[in-house]
Amino acid sequence: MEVHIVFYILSLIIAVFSVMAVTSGRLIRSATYLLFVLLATAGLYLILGYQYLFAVQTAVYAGGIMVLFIFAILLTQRPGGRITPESVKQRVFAIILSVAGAFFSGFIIISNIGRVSHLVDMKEIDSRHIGMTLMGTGKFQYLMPFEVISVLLLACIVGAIMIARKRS
Amino acid sequence: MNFLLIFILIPMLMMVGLFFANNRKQINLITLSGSVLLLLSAIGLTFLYLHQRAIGNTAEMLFITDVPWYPAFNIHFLVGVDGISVIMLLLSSIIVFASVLVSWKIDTMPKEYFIWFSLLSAGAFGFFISLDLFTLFFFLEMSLVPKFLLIGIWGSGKKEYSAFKLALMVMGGSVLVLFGILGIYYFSGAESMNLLELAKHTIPLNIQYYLFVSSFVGFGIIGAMFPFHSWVPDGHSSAPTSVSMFLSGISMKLGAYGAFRVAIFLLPEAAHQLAWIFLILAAFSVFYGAFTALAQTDLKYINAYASISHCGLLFFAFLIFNETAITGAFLQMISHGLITALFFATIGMIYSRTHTRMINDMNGLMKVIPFIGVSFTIAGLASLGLPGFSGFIAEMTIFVGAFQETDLLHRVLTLIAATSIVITAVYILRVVGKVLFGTITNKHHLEFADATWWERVSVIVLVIAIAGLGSAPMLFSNMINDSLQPVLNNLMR
Amino acid sequence: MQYTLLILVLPLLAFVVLGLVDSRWKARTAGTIGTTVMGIVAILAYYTAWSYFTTANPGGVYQKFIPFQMEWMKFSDQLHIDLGILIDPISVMMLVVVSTVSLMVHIYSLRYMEGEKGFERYYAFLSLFSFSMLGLVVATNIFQMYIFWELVGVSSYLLIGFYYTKPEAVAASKKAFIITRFADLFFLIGIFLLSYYTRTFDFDVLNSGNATVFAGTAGLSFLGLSLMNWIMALIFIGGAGKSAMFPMHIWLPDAMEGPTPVSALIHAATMVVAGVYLVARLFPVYYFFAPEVLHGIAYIGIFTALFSAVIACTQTDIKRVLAYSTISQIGFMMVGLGVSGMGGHHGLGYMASMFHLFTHAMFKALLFLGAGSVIHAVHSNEMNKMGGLRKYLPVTHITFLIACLAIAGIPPFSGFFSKDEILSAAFEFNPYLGSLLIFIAGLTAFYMFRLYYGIFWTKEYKHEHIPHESPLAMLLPLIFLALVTVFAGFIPFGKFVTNDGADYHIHIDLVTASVSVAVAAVAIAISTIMYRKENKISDRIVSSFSVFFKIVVHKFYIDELYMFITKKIVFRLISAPIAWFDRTLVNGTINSFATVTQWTSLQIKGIQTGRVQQYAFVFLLSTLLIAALIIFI
Amino acid sequence: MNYSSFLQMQEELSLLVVIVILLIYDIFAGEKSLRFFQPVAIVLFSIHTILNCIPHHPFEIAGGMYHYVPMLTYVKTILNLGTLIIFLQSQHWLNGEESINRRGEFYFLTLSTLFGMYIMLSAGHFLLFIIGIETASIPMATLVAFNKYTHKSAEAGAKYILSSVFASGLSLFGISMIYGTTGTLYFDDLSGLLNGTPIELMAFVFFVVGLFFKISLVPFHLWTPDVYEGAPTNITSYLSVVSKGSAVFVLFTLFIKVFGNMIDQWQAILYGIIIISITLANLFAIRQQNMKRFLAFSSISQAGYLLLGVISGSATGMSSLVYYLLVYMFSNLAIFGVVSVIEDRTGKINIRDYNALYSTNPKLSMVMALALFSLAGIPPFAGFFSKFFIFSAAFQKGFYILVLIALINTIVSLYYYLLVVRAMFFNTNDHPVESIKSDVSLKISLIICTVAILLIGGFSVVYQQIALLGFGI
Amino acid sequence: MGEFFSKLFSGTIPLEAYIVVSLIMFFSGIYGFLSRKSLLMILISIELILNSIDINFAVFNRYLYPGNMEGFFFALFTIAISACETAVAIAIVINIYRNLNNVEVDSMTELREPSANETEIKEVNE
Repeated sequence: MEVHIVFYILSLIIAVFSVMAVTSGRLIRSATYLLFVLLATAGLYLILGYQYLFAVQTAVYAGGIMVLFIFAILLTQRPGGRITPESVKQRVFAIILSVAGAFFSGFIIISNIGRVSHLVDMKEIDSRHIGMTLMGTGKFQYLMPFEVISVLLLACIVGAIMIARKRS
Repeated sequence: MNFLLIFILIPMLMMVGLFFANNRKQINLITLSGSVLLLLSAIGLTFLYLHQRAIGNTAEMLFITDVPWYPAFNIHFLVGVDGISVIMLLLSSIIVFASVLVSWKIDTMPKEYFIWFSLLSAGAFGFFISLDLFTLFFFLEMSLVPKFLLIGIWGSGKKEYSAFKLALMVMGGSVLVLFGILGIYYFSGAESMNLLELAKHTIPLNIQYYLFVSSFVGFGIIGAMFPFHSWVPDGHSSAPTSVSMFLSGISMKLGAYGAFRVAIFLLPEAAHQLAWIFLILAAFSVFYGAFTALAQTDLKYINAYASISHCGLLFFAFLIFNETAITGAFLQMISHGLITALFFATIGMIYSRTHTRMINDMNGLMKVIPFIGVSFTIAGLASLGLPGFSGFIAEMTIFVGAFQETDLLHRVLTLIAATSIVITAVYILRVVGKVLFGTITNKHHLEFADATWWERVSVIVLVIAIAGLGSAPMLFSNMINDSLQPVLNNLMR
Repeated sequence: MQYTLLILVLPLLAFVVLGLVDSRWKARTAGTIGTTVMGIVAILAYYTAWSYFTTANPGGVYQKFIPFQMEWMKFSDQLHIDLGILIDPISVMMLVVVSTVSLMVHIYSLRYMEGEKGFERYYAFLSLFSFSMLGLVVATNIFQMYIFWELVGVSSYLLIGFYYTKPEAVAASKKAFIITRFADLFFLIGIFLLSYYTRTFDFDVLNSGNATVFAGTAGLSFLGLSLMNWIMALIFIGGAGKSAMFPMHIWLPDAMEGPTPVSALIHAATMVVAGVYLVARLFPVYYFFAPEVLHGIAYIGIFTALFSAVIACTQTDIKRVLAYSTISQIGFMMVGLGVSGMGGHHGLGYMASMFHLFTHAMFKALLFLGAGSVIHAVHSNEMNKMGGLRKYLPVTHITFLIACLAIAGIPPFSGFFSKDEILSAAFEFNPYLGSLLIFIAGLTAFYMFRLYYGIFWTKEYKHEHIPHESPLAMLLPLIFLALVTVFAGFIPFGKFVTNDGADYHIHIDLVTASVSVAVAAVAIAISTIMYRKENKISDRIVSSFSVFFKIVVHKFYIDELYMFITKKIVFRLISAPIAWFDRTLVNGTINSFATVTQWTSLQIKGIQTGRVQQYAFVFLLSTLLIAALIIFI
Repeated sequence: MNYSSFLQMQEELSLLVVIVILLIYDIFAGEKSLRFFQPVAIVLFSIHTILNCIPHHPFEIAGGMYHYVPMLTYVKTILNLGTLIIFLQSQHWLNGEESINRRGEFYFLTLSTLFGMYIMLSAGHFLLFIIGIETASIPMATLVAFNKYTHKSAEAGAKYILSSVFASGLSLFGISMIYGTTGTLYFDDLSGLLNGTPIELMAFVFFVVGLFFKISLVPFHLWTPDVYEGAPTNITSYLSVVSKGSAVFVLFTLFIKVFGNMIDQWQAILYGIIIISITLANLFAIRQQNMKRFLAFSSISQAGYLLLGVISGSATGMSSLVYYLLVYMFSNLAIFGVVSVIEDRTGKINIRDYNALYSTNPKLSMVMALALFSLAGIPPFAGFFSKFFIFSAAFQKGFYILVLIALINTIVSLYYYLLVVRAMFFNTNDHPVESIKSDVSLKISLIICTVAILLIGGFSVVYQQIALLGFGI
Repeated sequence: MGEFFSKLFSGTIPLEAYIVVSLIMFFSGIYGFLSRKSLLMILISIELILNSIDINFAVFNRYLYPGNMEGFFFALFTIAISACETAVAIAIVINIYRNLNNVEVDSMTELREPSANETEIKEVNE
């Protein structure tokens, strides 16, 4: 019962702020709405019982990425400056396509998802299990991606620095 | 080491040699010796072939080399010759020799010119000895680039347009041919791309239709059959002399030869069923080319349309499907190849002196350049089918064959095609009369020098070949005839 | 009789040698070689004739010999072209005619053509012509005949166009070649059809009269005429083209642009009678299987004879007059063949035609050579530049007169005998036809004497330098031919040449003969009155028939009609539109592929706006579309 | 926890070693020794290439997350060769004033993307696959923006990263749906579970457009010309050859391995995509004036031809595809080599600037012409063979009309390739490109390409080696 | 009515609800991507897109396939990937800002198909 209420509140937050994030006229507001959406998403993970994901979501997204955004906004925007509004035509086309896309995928998914689902109660996933899964080399264990993504991260850091570095 | 490979190796070696040549003398030496060697090899091959036949070798193809090339697609490097290929090789080597001599003094980038020319000839030689669909197509396509460059760089007039047109249309032809080839290979169910092997398999008739149309039209484009001929006038007229000679002497024959070796030989049932369409086109082509030639004023255009007319006759003969007509078709191939080469050679010689090809700008040239004039006249007379020259033999054989078919369609078409005999005379004599006879009105024309030694040699070789075929046709017709039997058997199955 | 092969080989060799040396030898050497070779050929021909006619009729019927035959080209097992030599009465007769006239012309030309540029070339062409003509007459099969037929055509082309710097000569040579070629097309089609149904080219088989040979054509007809009639008519068209029968006669007068000895050889004595020879050669086939065509030949012959005789009366160029007279005389020969039957007395027409061919060759060659001599003297062809030449050119005058008398049919000159046989044959066939023929014979006498008087009598033309008689080398042939003309009539021709090979005794039909001689005499008399002295009679007559005369002078506007057909119809209405069609439609279609591609390329460039959101839009839209398509379809 | 099993991934490990050595070298070496940085990099990478060109036995590790099949060695070798040639070609550019202090990053980023492609190729799990594909594309954006002070390069980088992220967003959405219906992301398990229900089809389409984006097929190609034009030329060639090649191969393996049950559907999709890709790209290519845009459209159309091998879905198709990739790589890199050297030395990039190139730079234009002919599929150059095989492969499986359309399109493609040839050989120019003296490494790269173009076709051993492995999935 | 509400507030929260939420987020992101003018706004939209996918994975894992943790880890790694993307994208945006002095997406149109008057189209047929 409480779960339901929480879920609905979170859903509402996500839905409303998602839309607001992409319609707001000010960048900083958009970023703030995005933050709300991300945090609400983290809340959903909590409902699902994925505390670890909740933590990561909050830390990486709401913490790391948002900071990046704020920096970028501050770097590129004059304070309080509004961005040029998009043309009506472009908006209309974008709305038509995204609504059509949403209905299309929603229809396909909802009508075909097939399996009736019951949330099986599950004991909290402990960090040990998560750690074992992350560090294992067997099936359903993820050491390999973990190692590989390190290359990605390193490459992105190097690349980002190279691009963002000022002319020496 | 198979004897036939010489025909591909010599041009290749010529290319390599030319690549390292660094002065005019070396270039000429390499090309001349190469082309002489080719000519000698072709003559040698003819004798070897006759010898093999004389000692009773009745194999369909002789001197076969069969090297698996791409086993996954059953592609073999498979070469071999029958009488038809032998004479086509002979023809090609004669024309190559003559062309090399004609372009003896070419002044811009001679090295590149001959490199591309060698590649061009390698393609033709390779085509005529190939027995594998893939190698056949390989060599067919190989000549595309050299043609484009030779016309585009060394040509005259609206050369770029012509080069593009030629390249694209010939590519169009090749594309259809390739489609046909793929179809033949996959639908026959044969585990081979060997022509002889494929001939033993029967493809369902409804599929044959598509494949036949595709491959025949494809080869028809290359062989300049109406209405796919429009690259010919532009291409030939813009090309430098020796390339014009090669184009109409050999390249157009690739189309006809291919149509015979691939479309008709491998798809006999469809060929029978659909022959009438192409027969009409071919007969019309004969008539049409001749009449169009009548209205032209540019020497090369005249000869180009004449070629269309004569090559139309060739396709016409193939589609009659009897031994005599097909023999005639091959005779016409050689004959037309030689005659048109002679024509283009002399036109080139005239052009190099007058710098115009418009017949209205010239007259009375016989007086100042009698050798070239006589050669031109000989080409003309041979072209209009004077007995003693090759054209006569070829046309007569075709028509005798054509008259063997009694139904109305054949009769009417044969009569239409036969009118070209007269029209040919009209346009040839018109040109000869305008260009060579009469009195010279242009003062500059009085200073022309007659043919140089290389021009003379080139012309004489061609004339000897034309007259030789014209006076001793049996030698060649027997060689063709010997080799036709398998095809006819296949055709009549 | 293997040596007969030499008759062909020697001129060919001469041609090749003379053609190759071009102008590196002295003119005289070339002429001597040509003439010597021709002399040898003539001797061989006479020897052949002598030995053939003396030995080859053991049973009273002449046998055929084929001393030489080789397969030259094989079309199929049954159809092959052989090159061979057929010796039978008419071929032997022709050998004699051709070699004699050719030899005379060779000798004559030594001086006549002296100093011309291209003398060697001239002799080379003469040799080529002799070779081709001899090959034609000895042909063993119809295809061999066609081959040489074409070769004589081309040598005629080359010789007419000998003075290639003269536009008229070039035009004339072209015209001659194209018209004969046009006719040859029908000939060729005839040959193809004939050979298809009979499975042979051989004269021997064709002429055997064996109906089984033609069994293939039985019951086949087209437009109401039997197939054999069609075939033989087509073949005849070929002959008509060469022999300048109406309406394909127009090339012959123009052909007079060639050197005069050439006209004598080709366009009077030998090549132009090839058509007659062709019909004679295939006579049994015509007679047995295409009698309608044979009759048609007679009618065409007589029409042509009349038609050209009328024109001949009005021409002023002496060579043209002779040319029309030639056409007319060939018409006579055609009539002879056309009315002939088979064997014995029925075969009279055939025999007469051949006889006339023989005599005509001699006296017409004589006339031309004489005319050449005159032209040599006055350097003009026009009659009004001549007159009163008899004192300057006595030998020419006498020989020319002899020839005129011969052609006019005055006994005892050879023309009388041969023409008379034709007349009687025609009378037997159809009296009206015969009467008309006599009238034409009268016309012939009239215009020939008009010519004769115009050249040698009438008012003297003021020449810049005094004309002088031709050198001996030119006179010898004249004298020789005059002698032949005088005496040839007494040859018992029927003994040698008949269509069944059997002996036929010629007898003069007195009624016909007297009537024709009378007509001729009257005609000569009229001519004498009108043209011997300069007077106004002819002008008056001309002015009273001015319209008709104008039409005739313009040769009934046939040339103009041809010009109209070729220039207006073939060039403007067929050729030019086709060329236009080619450049615009066919070429345009091909180019339009390129244009359409370019155009499309230009039209669609809007897709690539450079705006990344639009890219994403297309991206997503395509994704959804593909998904929808794949799911719902 | 059998960590030593990871040692089997010798290709990736050896590449990592190269990357790490170079990184350390770049960071810690002094100014003097850095002069040898580029030669060292090339030598190290060549050693890596040579060490890893022999196929060995197939294996899988990490519970099937990483697959190795012998065919992968060939594909990776092709990618290695391509990268090596690009390294050789980029020497002069990298030594330029602007880029010399960033060359370490250039090598590091290029090799990282290459590493990403390795992972993508070997992946047996969608997670690894996605990480691989992202590793191949995110650093790529920084490479595209490498000439960061030029407007075009910066703009191209932005366009690339935006499009790429958008595409990967859709792709991930698709994967999430696949997961939703099957419950697994292992390729081996998936193949039996996907049967083409609507949701799976939708997931499939969303997923696969991400790959189409990387291969730049119409209509997912719109970024291609812009990015190709803006990126540094050597990066453009890297994009068009290495990045595209790996994606096509992966597409094929995924289609067969994972979506094998949906063959009818994906063949239908490919059918349409191939036709519009080839046709539209050809239509665009004929009007291009900028050489790099031109090559972009040419490579889109070539991608269409590559998919002919994919659509056949057969072993022949696979070997033809790999062979085509090889030939395409050599031909394209030869062209890009010439284009890059000319752009680098003279700044000229328009086709019009190539007028009369032959008169001043005969060797360069000759190489370029040969490569263009090879791309157009003219014998005796290798492109002819690869085209023939790929057409055969598609024809064999019954795509007759498709093959015919593709064949007809080769005429158009011949036309625009000949346009360049015309510019170089026929046209005249008042200010032709001056005679260029190319550096040794460029020469080597062009010689390698030319020799390959001339010989790969005639000597069938190359194809036979590839075909020997058959499907190789 | 009450029944409906009680259904809404009892039992397990239906899977579809999560899907709907995630779809809304996803397509808002799409809308933002397609329509916003600022590059940073577009990046924000991308974050929405990626985030919605994380939800999908987590929900599917939890509801349908709780046996192992495929979705969980996928979401985890996706977060990492999106962090990378954002980092690089922001670097590039800053670079754009340096070059163009703004971050408007519409100013990025130097690279595009040249218009007809910029290129001269040479017809094949002269």
